[in-house]
Amino acid sequence: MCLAIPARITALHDGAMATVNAGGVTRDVSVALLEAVAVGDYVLLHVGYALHLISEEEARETLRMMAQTGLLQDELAEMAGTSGGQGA
Amino acid sequence: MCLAIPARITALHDGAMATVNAGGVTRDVSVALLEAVAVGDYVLLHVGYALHLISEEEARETLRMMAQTGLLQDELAEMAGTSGGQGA
Amino acid sequence: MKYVSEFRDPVLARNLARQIAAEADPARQYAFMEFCGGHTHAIFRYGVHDLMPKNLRFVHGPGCPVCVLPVRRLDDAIEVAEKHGAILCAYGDMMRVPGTGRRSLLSARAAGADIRMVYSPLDALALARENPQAQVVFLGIGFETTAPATAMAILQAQAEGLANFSVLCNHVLTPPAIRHVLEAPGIDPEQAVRLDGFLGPSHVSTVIGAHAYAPLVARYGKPVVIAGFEPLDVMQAVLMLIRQVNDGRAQVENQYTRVVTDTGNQKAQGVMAQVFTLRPAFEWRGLGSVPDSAFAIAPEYAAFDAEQRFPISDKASRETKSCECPAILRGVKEPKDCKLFGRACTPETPMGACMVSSEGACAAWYTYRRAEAMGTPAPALEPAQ
Amino acid sequence: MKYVSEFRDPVLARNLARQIAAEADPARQYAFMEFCGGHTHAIFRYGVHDLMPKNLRFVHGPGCPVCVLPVRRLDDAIEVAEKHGAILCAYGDMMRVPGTGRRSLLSARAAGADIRMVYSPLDALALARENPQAQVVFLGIGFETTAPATAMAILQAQAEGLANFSVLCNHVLTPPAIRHVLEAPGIDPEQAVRLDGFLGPSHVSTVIGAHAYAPLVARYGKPVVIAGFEPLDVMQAVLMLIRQVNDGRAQVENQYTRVVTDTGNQKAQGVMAQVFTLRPAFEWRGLGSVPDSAFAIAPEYAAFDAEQRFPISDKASRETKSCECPAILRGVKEPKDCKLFGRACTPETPMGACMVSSEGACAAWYTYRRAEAMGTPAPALEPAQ
Amino acid sequence: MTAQDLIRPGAVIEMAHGGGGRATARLIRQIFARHFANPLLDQGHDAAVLPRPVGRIVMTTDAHVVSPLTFPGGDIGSLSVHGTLNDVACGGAWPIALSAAFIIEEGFPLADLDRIAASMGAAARSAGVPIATGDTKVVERGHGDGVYITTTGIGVVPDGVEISPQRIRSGQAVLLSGTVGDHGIAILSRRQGLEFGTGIQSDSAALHRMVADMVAAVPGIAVLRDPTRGGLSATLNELAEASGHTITLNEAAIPIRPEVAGACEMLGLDPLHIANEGKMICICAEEDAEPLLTIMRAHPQGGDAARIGTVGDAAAPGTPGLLRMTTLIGGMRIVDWLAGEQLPRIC
Amino acid sequence: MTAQDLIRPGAVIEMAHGGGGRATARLIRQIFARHFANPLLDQGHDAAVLPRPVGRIVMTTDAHVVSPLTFPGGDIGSLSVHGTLNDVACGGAWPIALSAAFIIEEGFPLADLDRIAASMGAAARSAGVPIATGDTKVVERGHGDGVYITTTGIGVVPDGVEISPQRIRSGQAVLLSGTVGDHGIAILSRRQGLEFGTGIQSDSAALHRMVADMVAAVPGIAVLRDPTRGGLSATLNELAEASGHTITLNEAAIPIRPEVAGACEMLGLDPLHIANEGKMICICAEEDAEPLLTIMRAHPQGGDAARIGTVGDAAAPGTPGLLRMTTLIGGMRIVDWLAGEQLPRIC
Ligand code: SF4
Ligand code: SF4
Ligand SMILES: [Mg+2]
Ligand SMILES: [Mg+2]
Ligand SMILES: [Mg+2]
Ligand SMILES: [Mg+2]
Ligand SMILES: [Mg+2]
Ligand SMILES: [Mg+2]
Ligand SMILES: [Mg+2]
Ligand SMILES: [Mg+2]
Ligand SMILES: [Mg+2]
Ligand SMILES: [Mg+2]
Repeated sequence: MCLAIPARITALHDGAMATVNAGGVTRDVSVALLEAVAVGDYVLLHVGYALHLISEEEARETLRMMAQTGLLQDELAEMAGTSGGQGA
Repeated sequence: MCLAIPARITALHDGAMATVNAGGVTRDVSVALLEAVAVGDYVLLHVGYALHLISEEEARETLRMMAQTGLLQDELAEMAGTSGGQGA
Repeated sequence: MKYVSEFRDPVLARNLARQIAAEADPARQYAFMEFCGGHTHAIFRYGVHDLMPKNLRFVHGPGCPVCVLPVRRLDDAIEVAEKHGAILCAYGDMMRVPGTGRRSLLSARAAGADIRMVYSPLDALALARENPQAQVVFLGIGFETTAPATAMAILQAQAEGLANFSVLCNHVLTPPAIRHVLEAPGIDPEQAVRLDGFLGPSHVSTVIGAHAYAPLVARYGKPVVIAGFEPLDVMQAVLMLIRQVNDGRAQVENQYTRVVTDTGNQKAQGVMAQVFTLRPAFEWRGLGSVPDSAFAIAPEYAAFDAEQRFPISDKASRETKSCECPAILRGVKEPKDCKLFGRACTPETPMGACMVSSEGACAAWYTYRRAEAMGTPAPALEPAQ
Repeated sequence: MKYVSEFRDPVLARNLARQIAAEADPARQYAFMEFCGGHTHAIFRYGVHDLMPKNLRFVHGPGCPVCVLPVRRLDDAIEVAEKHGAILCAYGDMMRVPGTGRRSLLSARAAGADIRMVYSPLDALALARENPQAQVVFLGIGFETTAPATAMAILQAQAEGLANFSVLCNHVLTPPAIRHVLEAPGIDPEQAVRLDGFLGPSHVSTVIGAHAYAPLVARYGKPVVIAGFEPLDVMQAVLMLIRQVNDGRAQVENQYTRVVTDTGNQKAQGVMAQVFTLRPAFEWRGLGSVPDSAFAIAPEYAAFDAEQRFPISDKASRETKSCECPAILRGVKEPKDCKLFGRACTPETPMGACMVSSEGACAAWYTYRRAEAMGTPAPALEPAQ
Repeated sequence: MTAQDLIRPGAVIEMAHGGGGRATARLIRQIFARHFANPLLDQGHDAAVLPRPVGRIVMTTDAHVVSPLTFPGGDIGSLSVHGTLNDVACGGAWPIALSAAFIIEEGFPLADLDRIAASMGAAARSAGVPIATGDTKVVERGHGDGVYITTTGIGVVPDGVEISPQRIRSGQAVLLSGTVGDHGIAILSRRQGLEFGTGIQSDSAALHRMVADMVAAVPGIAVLRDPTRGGLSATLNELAEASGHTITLNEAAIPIRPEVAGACEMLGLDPLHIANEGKMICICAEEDAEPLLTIMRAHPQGGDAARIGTVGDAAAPGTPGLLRMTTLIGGMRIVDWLAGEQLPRIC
Repeated sequence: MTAQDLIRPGAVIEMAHGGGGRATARLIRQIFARHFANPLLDQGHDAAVLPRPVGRIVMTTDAHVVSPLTFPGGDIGSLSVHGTLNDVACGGAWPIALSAAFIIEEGFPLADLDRIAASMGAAARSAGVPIATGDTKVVERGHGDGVYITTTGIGVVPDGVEISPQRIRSGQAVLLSGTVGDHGIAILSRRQGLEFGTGIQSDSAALHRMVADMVAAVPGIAVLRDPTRGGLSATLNELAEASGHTITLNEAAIPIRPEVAGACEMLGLDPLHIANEGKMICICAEEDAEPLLTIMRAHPQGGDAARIGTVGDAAAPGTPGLLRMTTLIGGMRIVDWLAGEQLPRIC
């Protein structure tokens, strides 16, 4: 029940409405649940409302950690001269 | 606006309604505009109401006159030894 | 079909045709007006013309209620359905008649109005019962034949307490219209139609009786023969008219004795008297304003009067320009005299009511004899026998 | 699509799978409940199972509002549309859910009820504006993610004076449900599910914040890792749970930091507090009556409360007999344990809500892995790399 | 799952039945495939493959939107088979396959659909023509009227047969295979708000066997045409216009059942405007008229066959041919197209 | 009377246009005959006579009930031509004629009908396939949805071509001619209450020329099928069931436009369930895959053609074949039929 997607604000309108672009699809949504929002911001969209801002920095950090996790393991394995974790 | 057809009463119902048969087609109609009506009577039917009784005797008389008119003429012509009226 | 087929018999038709030909005086011109559209229809549908002598002419009268209804009244009906959201019930005859801007009940329905074709006012009552939340308006049109059924429906609605039923009343009366045709008020006497007699209404007369025409005959000295709607009825009545003319008589005669009596249906007359009141005057298409020629709903039944129930607006209703219906309905022009006939105006694209109603003179000419009317060579006529 | 595609990357998935395999202790069994249906869906749709070690099991929790809505509340919605003639607006998710007698909103619509699928409560407001003569009822369902939008719609209706708009409120709350699963009141401890931790809700948490789970973790000693709904999010959160379990820790951790903060969306929380009031208890399908677990509309907004506006009847609502949804929603049974699964009960002929919602455990097993669930040989799995 | 599972009491068409998923597949399998079963349809493709035909191909299509769906003497299922087979036969062809496309309204009872499909399957089997391929769509409530069926037929024309209005010539005879107006009046008698009692049955029937015998005996037949919507008058007016010849009917010779005549009187309709669904007009050389009438009368669908008119002179260049009629009383009139739709009237 | 007279401003379809009288004849002449003009239709019969075909005949039909009637990239007119031509092509056949039956709702603007007919005529001309015969019915307001068009197509299959799911074998390649979901998403983007902005155009297009080249190069193609309603998943599930083989897709290989993916994310839809109207699935021997992809890519409709999967083992006797997919992250799942109709969802 919580399907929500990231979308970029492309225009702000009266009545706390905004136009967003989600993967090439545009739609008018309400931003009335957000304290402040600016064109260019990414928001999480749910049932026609923007629910939260998305933090680019945190996203990058999460991806970095995912990438590192695996790489670290590979590197450790290589260093130890054995094969990596067994794939399921 | 005065399309009306002859129909025979086949049954009488409550509320001054009757079933009629018009050339093999049956329908329920109102006989509320007639003073008295009986099964077997022929009536003139218009917009769902019986409007008048049909007199079998008068109809026969009318047809008799039509038939006679022409015949009479033919006979007269024959008697006179000349041809009848010129057909249009 | 009993009382129908017998009156379409080809042998009797031949007999009557011979007799008419024999009795018609070749030195005279006979012009008879069939007041009723029903007669017009029968004459054309059965080709009665072809069985008549050349010196006899049928003049098609204003006895088609569809044809004489002014555009304004049709516009009102459309307004009631479109603006006031009522379910408007009308006879099939009315559905295609063009109003202002060529809008008809059918085109209003196509555009979303709730318009139903009914076969009887009883059907409209049933709709009112089934749709208690809606206003159901019955478009009452017709002569004395049809008016009693409308009156009965109002009485029935009152008895049942059907508060959502009303009638848009356009019922018109025959004798005042005949009088009007004969008086031709305001018409140049040169232009007025010359008439030698009338085929009197069939079914109107079952209600009002043969005696109803006596004052007209007495006053204007033109014979009236009440005639049935079958082709043999028409032919026999023509013969009776010829005889009156030849004899110099002017009487009310009754060919249609199987249904028409001298006094008519007095119960139906009573119901009309109860529910309706005479309008001081009513606009007829073609005839103009005719005094005492139409019914309104009586004040006692105002609750069932759509004209009272709905605020019907004043509007600029317009007849189609250059439609000659008015002159045709007075009998002074024929459809072929209309520039639009058979060209811009056809039964599919009618410009006037006379081209819609199957009883209208224009529709009859177009549907059954347009080759002649439009001057293309008439198809060669096989011998009638 | 930014913030989506990156989190479905096959290389990162392989990295995470290796790391999980490396860190999972072969001597242990790991049972993690994904509370949210959104996680259930992601796990099945992307085949996350296939990248997990054999000793790790996902337990599918009650976090699908469609699945936990009691049949009675759906029957009420159908009644509002059918008996009270309202335009009922519902999310697409609800349209196929079977109520008593297997009637759904779709079948009620097929039978003539005016039921509209909407994408947002804003669409329901628009319908109310466009149909001033009709009652428009919005079927509000969902967790804290969805409830703020409903609250905003009520405030908007009030601001506009939309007198024909109301909400049938079925919004439910996450932390009380998690507490209930852990306490398993009235459940034989032998039968209660053994859990080693929770994948915490993604989008609920954007509203209520990570701190909301702290009391639960403190009280029951089970780790909670808030996780995004993309497959890599799930995998990373699993890794974080494994580490907590291996370390003997029980903490609230947040994998989904790009959207979830400690305190959530306080404006949304404020709107909910304004428009809603806590129900003392609410019936959850599977869980039974759960205290303080749902919103009703606050008395100040009673004018917009469909439960107040319509006299909703007491009726004998019935769950489908032998549907195991209740046990499945508590995590103590799996779809394959249901006799109806994949036979009488399929997504086309669902017997329970868990087979309708794409987040339901039964639908997920049927749609994405029924070969295994039904005991037919699993298709040979190509290597994941 | 058996058909009984699908067609349980009260079950209706839902949008899902048209969604293209498993519900659609099941609907097709349990209703249409079951009732229409034949080797072509059983191929189960989107397109049916037919054997190589011997002769020219005739193709025709008709959308059937009749209301009510069931009427005395038939239903939309059998009608949709007959209507299209007759158009194939009008090409002088022997029908070899039908296709059937259904547009079904949400909420339509599955039991009714099953009954209609059964009737359609029976009509096709009894005609000996397979329903080779089909399609099913579901539309929302308020966007249909129960079910609409579009059938398309293909057939093979024997060499030497050249049916065409261009072959109409002065002096040819106009034949009609039976009574006029039965179908239209049977339908009207069940129209809401117009119900009247009558024993009239629709004449809905497949005429290709009768036509095959006619064509075999007289390959030179000029025109075959089934006078459906718009009745005899529309069909003959079309032929008069297309051929540029006047056609003259004899009213007294046109077969009509008394009840049909009665209903037309009551409703103010012209029987020549009323639809037929099991009648064939044939225009042929004078000398072929009697032999063809004999063949027609030997078929159950041609028992009342009659010669109803004659092709007259070619119209003046630039003017269309006229349809006219010697009336019962011996007058002459034009028989016009129906103007607008057929509306019962009171005047 | 010219078309301009009929299609005057504000003019709408009335019941009379379907009555079978002169109004019907005029509608057909001024709209359909004008836009579809071709020698077969111009015969003006109820049934069109086609030349004797060389080969087996393929026949297929489809009712088109799309709403809205006009959408980015097409309208119901062009769609009804493409949809049926593609089904003919799916039989490995070259289309030779179409029929078109219209069910039009009272009140439908004549100008819109004219536009749709023009688009349909243009699509047929550009495909080189005549609309040989047709039919027009009018239904009352509230019994339709503007216009429904049922097209039936016939075509001729070259000897040696035997398209059939029964010819599916382990190890064959599954090819797709382009991106998935374009048509369905273009339609959804204009659905009332769901409007969203996108540059997505329907892929509606006729594929028979591409298919003709494919069949000419590889007459042994096992299966051709256009994944329309129900999407890739319905079509491949049908084939898996009919053939009794497991088919395994590779999610990463399935072409999809970013906007289509975005719209599916927003609406909670699976792109494999979304309709396509200009795509072709081809199942062929492994060694034919690359040559066929090259041919497909040479056509404008096949520019994004890709190999998307492989036919696996035959399923155990009595069990139907399964459709499954290696997911983006390397997991495996079943790809199921769409359950019920496609409903946008929020969870
Ligand atoms: S032909 Fe038409 S326009 Fe002319 S008078 Fe008759 S109805 Fe009027
Ligand atoms: S398979 Fe169906 S009946 Fe069984 S538990 Fe799941 S939803 Fe209920
Ligand atoms: Mg046809
Ligand atoms: Mg036909
Ligand atoms: Mg199809
Ligand atoms: Mg309907
Ligand atoms: Mg025909
Ligand atoms: Mg098809
Ligand atoms: Mg198709
Ligand atoms: Mg046709
Ligand atoms: Mg509609
Ligand atoms: Mg196809």
